[in-house]
Order: sequence, then C-alpha cells, then structure tokens
Amino acid sequence: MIQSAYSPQAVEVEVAAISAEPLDVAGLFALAHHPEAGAVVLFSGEVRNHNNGMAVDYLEYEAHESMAIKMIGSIVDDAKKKWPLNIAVAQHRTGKVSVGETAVIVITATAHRSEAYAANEYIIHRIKHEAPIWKCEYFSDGTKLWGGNCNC
Amino acid sequence: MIQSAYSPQAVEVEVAAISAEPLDVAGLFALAHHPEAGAVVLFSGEVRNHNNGMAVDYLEYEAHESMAIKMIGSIVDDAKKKWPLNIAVAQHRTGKVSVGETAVIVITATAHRSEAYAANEYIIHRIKHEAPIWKCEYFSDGTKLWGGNCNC
Amino acid sequence: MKIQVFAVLKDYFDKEFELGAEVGDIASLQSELVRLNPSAKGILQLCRFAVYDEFVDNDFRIEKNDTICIFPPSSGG
Amino acid sequence: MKIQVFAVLKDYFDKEFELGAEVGDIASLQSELVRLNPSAKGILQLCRFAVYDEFVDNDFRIEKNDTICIFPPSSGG
Repeated sequence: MIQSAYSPQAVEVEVAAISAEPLDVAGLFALAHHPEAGAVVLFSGEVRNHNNGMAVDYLEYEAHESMAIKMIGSIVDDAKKKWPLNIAVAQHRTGKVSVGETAVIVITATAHRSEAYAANEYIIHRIKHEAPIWKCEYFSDGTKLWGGNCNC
Repeated sequence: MIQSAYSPQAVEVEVAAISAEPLDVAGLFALAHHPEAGAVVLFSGEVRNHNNGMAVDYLEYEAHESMAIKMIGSIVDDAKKKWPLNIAVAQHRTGKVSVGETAVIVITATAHRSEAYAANEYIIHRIKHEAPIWKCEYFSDGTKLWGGNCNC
Repeated sequence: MKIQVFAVLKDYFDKEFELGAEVGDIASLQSELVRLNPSAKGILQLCRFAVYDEFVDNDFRIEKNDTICIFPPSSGG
Repeated sequence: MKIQVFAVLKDYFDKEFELGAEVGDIASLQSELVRLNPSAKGILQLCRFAVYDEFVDNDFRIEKNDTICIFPPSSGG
C-alpha cells in the first residue's frame, strides 16, 4: 500500500480517486500517517439535508471516471509541489449518496499544521471546481436539480 | 450523547477535553456529523519520530486537568461565537504517547468549508498556546526535554 | 463520430449517440447540437469538450472515429 | 500554603510541597522560591500562577490555606 516517491519524505498512499462504494473515512485516516508528519488534516464533504430551503432526500454523483481520476491525481501532485506534504490523498464518491454520508474526502499530512490546512483546502477547492464530477439533488417533493453551486 | 444548545443549529457533543486513554479518532469523527453541516474538518496532532534532529522514543503529556478542561471548553465556545459551527469538539491526550499516536484532536463541522477550516485552526492554535498542558520528549539516547516549541 | 453527454445534458440529449452530420471542429459540433435541440443552447455555451480524456478548444479538428465528451460546468462535493 | 509545580519545574522542586515561610503575594512567593533554589530563577520568571483554577497576577494576596499552582510556559500538542 505504501511506496517510496519522488520526495524523500513523501509516501505514495494508493487510494482510488473515485469510488462507487461508501467512502471508508476511518480506513483512509488510518493509512494517512507518517512518522515525520506531526499534523494530519482530514476534510469530509457530506450531504446536507437542505439546500436553498429545499429538503434533500439524497444526491447522485456522476463522473467522467477516467478524467476525474487523472485530474484529482494531478491536483494532488500540484499540492505536493506547493507544500512539503508527507501524505496527500483524495477520494470522491459516485452514485447515490444519502444525507450525512461522505461525498468527498481529502487528507493531508505534514510536519507543520498550517501547511496541512492550506494544502487540504487547495485540493478540495480545485476538485470541486475542476474535476468532471456532477451532483444531482433529489428533493423530498420529488423534483431534482443537476449541478448548481458547491454545497459547502 | 447529543443535547440541544444555545444556537438553533448547533449540537453539543459531550467529549472529555482531556483523556488519559488513546484518543478514539474514528469514534469522535462518527459523533461529529450534523444534517446541516456539509463540511467536517478534523485535525490530528501526532507524535513525530524526530524533533530538532533528535530521534524521539515517545512523549509524555502532563496537564493541570481541571484548568485544561475549563480552558479547552472556553476556547471551543469562543470559536462557536466567531463562526456558525454546528459541531466543535477538542480532546487532548495525557500520559505516555508513542510515535504516530494522536496527542490532540479537533473536529469542526459547519455548512461552509472555509469556516470549518478557520475555526479548526483557531481552536488548535489557542489550545497549544494557552492550555496548561506540557509535553516531555524522551529521546532514543536516553535524554529528555520538557516543553519547547510546538511540534506542528 | 460518437457523442457522450453528462449530468444535466442528459435532459437534452441521449447519454450516448452517433452524430451523422459531418462537423469539422468543436465549434461546428456545438452549432449542430443547438440545431438538433435549440433549448440546449444556453447550457451548451457553458460546456467543456474532451476527446481522448483531454480537454479540447473550439478549434479542435474532429476525426471521424473520435468520441467527444461534453461536460456541463462541474460542481462536485 | 501548598505549592504544586508542573512539567520542567519538577526538575527544580518537589511536585507538591508545603511552604513554611510567610509570603503575602505572588511576587514574594516567587522571590522565596528563587531563594530556595537560585537555579530556578530563569524559569520562574516565565511562569504563570493559578489559585482555585484561575490565573492570578503578581499582586494576588495569598491566604494561608491556598494552594498555588505554578505553570511553566505551555506548549502542548
């Protein structure tokens, strides 16, 4: 699961960037440790029960999978060039996701916490704005809505 | 475990601010969900294997427990006043903590992720600088060192 | 050529279809799709196009056997 | 009065001890502790003092039965 990588202090944690199964947040967190990283930041983007005043039943995420995997990988690589990260992983769910479930997770680990926070926020911001992944909200009144702005 | 609190959208998650047992990161994360919170940020401060070029065997944390609990509670409350957090919890370990183990954890959940990151960083910064908790580093060469600067 | 559309575009076109008309580049493809379904004009102006997993510009030359993916603005998370 | 010291101060004093000398405020307590162990002077200048779980200033009046906690600069995490 862990291989050596281009940076002496970085490890490559092999995580599929897209998953049709529920994301294993605790399992991913367990992978994201490094003896030189004193700070681990984990972001979990979760499905809310309301959006714009409408009650949400569930979401469905659709991705262009091969491009989404490539783009998330390259966003994570860009973050590793900007900050001295020991570990950086990101995973986005596809398919039906219920209220309270995790739709996307980003974990960054590094020696100093300010860099772990900054890199984490950078990765999720770019994934949300650039990766070919779309959400469709299914509301309690039976209507649905594709896309729209980010929920968080 | 969950009680209503002063803010309509906040829930009070009852977590001991100081724990002599290993922190249950996955268990705390499982508590920190809220149907209105689309963004959950978790910070884990972990013991590194080196500090200032010295190989670290383990740390020991000592706290003035009653004051540390009061101060962490008041720091978390201050964060809830500054940001519209649905959930904010913090827990600090005491006693012997091995390399790679979590010494301190902060979880914030809110509707918008920028506020979850900012509140999380605010809470850990103040805990590290204000709470009466001290670390003693035990190095592989048999020496020890109290205090010093933050490790992350 | 084959067309694949995603997300809200599936409310306007089949998810995947063969385009019979000869279109030379992305700009002409866009015009042809608006001709097929005029109500898609607004959303099509916001879309990105990709061929072989790479984004392409409006002047990208389409080959006969290419598959063109059309992406509405994304907003994952 | 009872004194409790924390962290690195335990290298200079017992973790907990009774102070026989009469000291009226925190400033005099600090002087008395330096007199007992001159090598602690540097660290004592950086310390915070607390009574009944509240931080107190140098001019805080100490009562006979108070317990005074002495905190070196903290750096948890």
